[in-house]
Amino acid sequence: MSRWGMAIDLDRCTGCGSCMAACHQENNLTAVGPSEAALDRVFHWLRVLPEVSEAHAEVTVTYTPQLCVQCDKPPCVRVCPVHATYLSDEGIVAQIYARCIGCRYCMAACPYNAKVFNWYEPQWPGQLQAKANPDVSLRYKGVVEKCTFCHHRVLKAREDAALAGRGLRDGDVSTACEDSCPAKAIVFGDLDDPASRVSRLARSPRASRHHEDLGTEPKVYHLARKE
Amino acid sequence: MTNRDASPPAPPATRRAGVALRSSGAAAKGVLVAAALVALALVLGGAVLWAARRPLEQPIAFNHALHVGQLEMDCTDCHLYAVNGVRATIPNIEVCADCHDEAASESAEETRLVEYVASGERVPWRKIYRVPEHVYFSHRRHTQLGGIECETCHGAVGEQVEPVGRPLVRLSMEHCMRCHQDSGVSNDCLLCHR
Amino acid sequence: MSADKHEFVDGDLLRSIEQSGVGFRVATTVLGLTVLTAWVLFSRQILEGLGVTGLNQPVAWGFYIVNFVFFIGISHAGTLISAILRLSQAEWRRPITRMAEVITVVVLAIGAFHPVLDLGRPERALNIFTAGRLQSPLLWDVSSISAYFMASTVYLYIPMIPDIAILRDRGVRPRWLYSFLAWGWQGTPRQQAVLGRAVNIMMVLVIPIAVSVHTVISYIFAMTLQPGWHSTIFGPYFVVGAIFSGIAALLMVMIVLRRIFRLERYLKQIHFDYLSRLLLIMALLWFYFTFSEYLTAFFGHEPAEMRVFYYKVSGPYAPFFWGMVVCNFLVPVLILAFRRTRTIPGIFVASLTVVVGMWLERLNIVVPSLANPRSGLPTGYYLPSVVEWGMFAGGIATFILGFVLFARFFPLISLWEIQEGRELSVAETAARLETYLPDPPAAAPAEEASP
Amino acid sequence: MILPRRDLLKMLGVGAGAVGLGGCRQAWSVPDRLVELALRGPGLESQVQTICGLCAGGCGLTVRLVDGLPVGIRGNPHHPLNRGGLCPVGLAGLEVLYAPGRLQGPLRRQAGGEHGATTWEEALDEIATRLTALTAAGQGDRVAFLSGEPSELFHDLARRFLHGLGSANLSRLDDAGLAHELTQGIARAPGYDLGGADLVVSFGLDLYEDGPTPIHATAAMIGSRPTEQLGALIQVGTRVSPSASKAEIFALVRPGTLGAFALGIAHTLVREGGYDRAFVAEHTFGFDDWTDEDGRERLGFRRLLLERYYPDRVAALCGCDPALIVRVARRLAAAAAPVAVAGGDAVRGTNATWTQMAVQALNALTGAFDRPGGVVMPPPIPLTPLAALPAPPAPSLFAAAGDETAFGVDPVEALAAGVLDGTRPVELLIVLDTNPVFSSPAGDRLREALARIPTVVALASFMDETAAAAELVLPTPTFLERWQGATTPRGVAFSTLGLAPPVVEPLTDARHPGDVLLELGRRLGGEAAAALPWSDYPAYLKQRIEGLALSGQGSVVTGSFEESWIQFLEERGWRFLGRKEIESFWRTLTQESSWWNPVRSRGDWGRLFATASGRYEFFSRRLEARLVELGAAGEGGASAAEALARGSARLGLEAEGDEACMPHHEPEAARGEGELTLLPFRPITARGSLGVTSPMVLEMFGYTAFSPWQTWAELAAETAHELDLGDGDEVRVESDRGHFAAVVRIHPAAAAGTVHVPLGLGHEAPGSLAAGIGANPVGIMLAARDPLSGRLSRTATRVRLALVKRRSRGGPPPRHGGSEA
Repeated sequence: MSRWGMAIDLDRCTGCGSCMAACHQENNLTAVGPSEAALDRVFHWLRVLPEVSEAHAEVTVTYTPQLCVQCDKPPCVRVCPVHATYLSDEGIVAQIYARCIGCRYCMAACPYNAKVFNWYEPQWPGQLQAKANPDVSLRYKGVVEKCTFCHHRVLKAREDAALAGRGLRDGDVSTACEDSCPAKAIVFGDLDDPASRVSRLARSPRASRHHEDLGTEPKVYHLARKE
Repeated sequence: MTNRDASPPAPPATRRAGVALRSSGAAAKGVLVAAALVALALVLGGAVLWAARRPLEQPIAFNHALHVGQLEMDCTDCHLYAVNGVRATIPNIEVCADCHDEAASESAEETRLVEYVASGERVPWRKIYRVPEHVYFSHRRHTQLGGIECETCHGAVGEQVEPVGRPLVRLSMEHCMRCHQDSGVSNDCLLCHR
Repeated sequence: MSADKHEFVDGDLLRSIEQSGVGFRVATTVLGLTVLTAWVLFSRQILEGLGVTGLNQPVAWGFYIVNFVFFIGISHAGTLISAILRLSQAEWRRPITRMAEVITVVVLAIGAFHPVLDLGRPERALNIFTAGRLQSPLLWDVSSISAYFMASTVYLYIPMIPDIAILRDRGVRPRWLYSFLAWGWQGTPRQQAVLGRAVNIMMVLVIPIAVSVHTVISYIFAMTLQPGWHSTIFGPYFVVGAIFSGIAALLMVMIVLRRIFRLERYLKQIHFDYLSRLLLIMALLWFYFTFSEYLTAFFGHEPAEMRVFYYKVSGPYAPFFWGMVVCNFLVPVLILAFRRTRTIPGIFVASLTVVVGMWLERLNIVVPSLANPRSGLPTGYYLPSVVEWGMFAGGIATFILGFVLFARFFPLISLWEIQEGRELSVAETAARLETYLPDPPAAAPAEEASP
Repeated sequence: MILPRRDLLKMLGVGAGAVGLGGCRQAWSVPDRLVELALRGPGLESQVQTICGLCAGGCGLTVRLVDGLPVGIRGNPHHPLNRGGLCPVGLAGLEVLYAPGRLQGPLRRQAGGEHGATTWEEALDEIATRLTALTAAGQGDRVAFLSGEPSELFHDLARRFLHGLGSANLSRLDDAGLAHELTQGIARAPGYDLGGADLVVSFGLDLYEDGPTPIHATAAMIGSRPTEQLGALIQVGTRVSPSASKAEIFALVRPGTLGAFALGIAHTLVREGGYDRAFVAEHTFGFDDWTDEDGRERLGFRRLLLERYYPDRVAALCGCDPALIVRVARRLAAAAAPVAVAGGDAVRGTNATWTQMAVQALNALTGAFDRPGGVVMPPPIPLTPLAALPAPPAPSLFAAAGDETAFGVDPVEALAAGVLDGTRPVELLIVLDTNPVFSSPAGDRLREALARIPTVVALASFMDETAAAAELVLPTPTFLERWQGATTPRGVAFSTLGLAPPVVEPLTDARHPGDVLLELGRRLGGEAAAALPWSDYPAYLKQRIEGLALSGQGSVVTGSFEESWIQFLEERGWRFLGRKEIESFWRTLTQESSWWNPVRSRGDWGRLFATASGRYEFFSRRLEARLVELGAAGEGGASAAEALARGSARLGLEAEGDEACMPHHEPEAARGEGELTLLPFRPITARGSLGVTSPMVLEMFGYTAFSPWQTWAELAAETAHELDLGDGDEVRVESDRGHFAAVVRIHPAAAAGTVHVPLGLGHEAPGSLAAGIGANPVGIMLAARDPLSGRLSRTATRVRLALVKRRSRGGPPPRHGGSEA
């Protein structure tokens, strides 16, 4: 059994937004349009956020890709009234759209704001639906959705590995954001495998997790030079 | 609107029985109307459900029993990707043409098939077995890796003389989960839900 | 008990039932249309999605949850107060318990429906029962609210049986309704004994349930890690707030109904005096809780916590925050602390501001915490849409409509309890008072010595 | 997979029309066969390699197909340019393919001025008839072609097409490399070996978002290196872009002073001896004072630097700390393989050429030429050469003519002016995949000119502003539907060739522009037909590739990047025995889609420095000659020195004498009234012209500023304070020419006195999602040009801000949480 995790090297990240776009395309996210965007209803499972810090009279801006950190102790799962969000065997905080009643309690409880809600029926202008990734379901109005760590890719990779008569190896599974990152800042893999790239990075002294103090035990590590 | 009786009210004790009788009649009427409405709803709902379960009609009356039984073909001879692919695929003219580039029998159905093949038009087969949109189902995982026979989920399609118009086995989540449980496979939601 | 006597004494209480007039028709039409509009808006929301509200990505909860907490809070007026008064055998309770209980039942039904309004997929609401997760505070809420609704409905209904029997016996229409609801009440001593016991059991039962309801509602917020929500005093804070707003609502209802139905004979100055003192106490208590809540947040000075704090105290929510303080504390305390202003109009004003203030308090709790996410997202904003306002109006209209309909079919003041009070209480209270009073000095040791 | 969802959506979509994107719903118009496949196909997956055609970057793509319909795009991990990375616009490729509002078929302007449907036959007939008439009348030079297609392969074809007609009027609307021409004598911009550099000093170029190949830059400097050896970046600029925020040192300077900053660095290098003496001595000209052919003492670059560009003066010019200049210079001197690059603001101003010369001078001082991690010339692609065609008699419309500029003209301005003045009438104009009406500050005049040109043919995928002004609008396939032949992008240190067949058949009635030209040639017959003997565009490509196959140079990109490199090295051993057989080479190449050649023969100075002296010229003799020519015009007999001074004056230069021929600080001209300088920038979401037809790209357009679907105006906190503006306020940005609306975003580290506005939005032409979204800052820019290259400046306009609406409670939220407190 694997325990999926991710390491994002902020010293590499240029904030180019490729991960955002790749996630959007891979996971069949839809655009909400200008009027909805003005109402703050933009959909991103992964977003690149600027972070401004003013230290020693010098202003620095860093860009951090933020996605669901797939907590080992997820606050969202704790509050879900219907088992629509739960922690899977492999440590992925999943959202089961077919069961979700849309109460948005998980959104209110998530300190990472990792979940988004379908305020309306998702729109596919023109023929855009033709490009939908057939591995990922299309959501509908009234349910909460979130990053799945590209779980569909895990399933496929595991099948491929099994057909080749072996287990999963480090690097067999990659997420869409990882694939598209030109800076190779994102590494996805099995945290339970001490030799995997991601667990090596997670042990790096540069590694930290967002809001570690909240005890949510995230599985997304951000690496940055400590100053 | 209630009209108060013009006469001063009689002592309650004397009126009690009569009032009770009349009012119970009124109550009964209400119950009757409600029951009628419920019955109507049930009938309508039933009709809708029945209509939804009507078998699908296939463009050609394909005889599975003939192919599988008499001709001793395997499912995968036509459903090419049932073992190696994620989707089993319903064979179409490219596959059919291997044998039916010209009619081998007098059958009217075969003639129609040959027409399709000749014209290059695809046969508009109706898909019978489908999992909901939010489910990831991989054939190769179940057939090749899991060693499950086609009949387990599809029923004895190979014995059907008539075209299959409705699923022989009802594929429900419970069906999947029971099998997973029996064979010791995880029932983790993410294994199927996508 | 004999029914004839009521004819003379409290016949005026039945006037609204037996002779409903134009007022009733106009009121039901106007209110009905408002409620209908709300339903139309709701169906639009169902068809189009929750996008018709003003909710958005960080502020995922808004008016529906605010109003949910608010209405459920108001519901504490009734059953809880009535139960406490009954339990403490406060004799002045008799004309007000019924009204209090009706508030509870009506408002609770409205409040309990609000989470359904808030659902993205209301048709799946039953998943809560088929696939419920007991660990979720939302499910605790569902259980305690439904228990509370059951208990308060029963608690409203049981003491109403003798009154319904009176209506039945007077032949008021629709007769089937009264004869059905009267449940064969004849007023036999055995029936009276059973009724008495049932009321006693219910009132003891209702108090913990009522307390649990608002505690659990506060848990919805307090169980998350959100700044401004994650607080240990939220349970009692919410309960105090609920009783506070409940009393205010009860006072308003009493004053309004007194005016409309000419109940001056029943609702006397003393009732308002006592209840308004209670309101004053609750205002002080509320302030104490609020002060503790914000002081601890301020002293802890945790950045995320402070962001929410400043958002309320000096940021975009300052008008609402300070409005809340004025409405919940300054105005009621200033009005109610002085006898000169503690008049019925004064009390009405104080109650009204408290109800508004408590609504603002709910708004202050729900929105600012969500609008200031920890994650580095920009500060959110929330502007309720027409649909949400419409549903709010619909909720209030449903409340009034509930009262109008109740008043149309049932007596607003418990006839038999008044009667019972007249017949028995004077003597009984005198006897009871005897037991409270300190014994004369000589007798005291003897009393203690003789168990 | 698709039908049930669609039905579901239809069923559930009751009343959803009011939602955001309402109004852009369209009928399903993917060809029936494809729909049929998508609905009932076996669901078979495949992957093909191709090249991204949304900008000139030429990234490799892997497209995932289900039953032949594209459902996914990712970067090709084997491609040497992007190595698996891909920018947001590239990732939106499928949204561009399936975008609503694509042109469905040829359109022709009707009597009423509206466009109505026509057929390819009629349209081509009409063009052919006009062209025949023109050539018959000997007016072939009245045909002009504006091309946005970056490929050299296509460019060669287009040139032959025009030459066949007797016209030389072909322009590609990309930046000129004039600075390289003046100092190195080369017409083509050299490559920068970012992968080998240990320090990149970037002047104005947002390396990771803008420039010709941002994804390649990211991959080369970060993606392909271990974390300990990431390429360091020093950014000198006017805006803290995401790229700039990655910089080790960020120097914030006043707009238009980037060249001065470079010279300040050069001064410190020279004074402290931190420059490469050997290189300067061996390969440069004009560093020390020198004596010319007439025996005159001339000013050397060293003296110029030491006398005029001491840090205090430069710091005063740039508005920065003198210590910063020294710090950057010392960091540069300490680096083993540094390289300096210029772009963005630095190359958009009226002093762009000198700024580029100043930056290039840093490369000369550090000896960055022809060394790993420096400035190199990528090897040429050995394509089959085409038989020469006689050049037409009339010079190109896009070549410098008058005396206003020293060397070049702005193509759009030249076209517009020529038509409007009647000096160079154009009878037929072809505009391909470019939208100058929108993107050029002279767009207004061009629109006017287009109205006067009898036949304007726009080849475009979407109805854009230029197409809207055209008489004939012919749809082009998007990059996934067409044959592509992409040649080495500008600034890349190795050569690449991307060659890919269409991934899907065109979803609309579109034709490849190459095929259109070939078809026109056939219809014209005669010389034109002889110039274009190919049956179709792939046949042309195949013939050009033959030379590549026979050369045995380079390698087709297969396997992993590293494997490919090893394979390449192995192949070098038997290059003469290598793939000589065109068929198999063609097959492999079209399958793998990419070829590359990373081998650089070092020491080939002639390719780097093609000047008369064969050296890098700090003092540009060519510029001197032209200035003298300008100065001497009409006044023969003046001395060379006088002529030089007069020439400089004529161009309005501040520099006098020899300084004018060397990199120096020439103040940026400001145009119009206003308290702020309008500076456009190109966020990564605005790459290419088609990106904004994708809903996703628009949705994440301003993701760094929380401004989706919106044009924002970036202000420094102090500037905003002075103007009494707050974050989220709606303002009107006004110049003397026009105005547009934007939302204020306060950037904590922006330069005071400037307003930065993103390019890319503000389309007016209906027909795509981009219409009516945001504003186009180019539209209010005032004309000012670089006196050397003639290009229109985009940084010279002064603007005023007027408050339109305060951010209300319900308005857009402030950007940073605590700011409310």
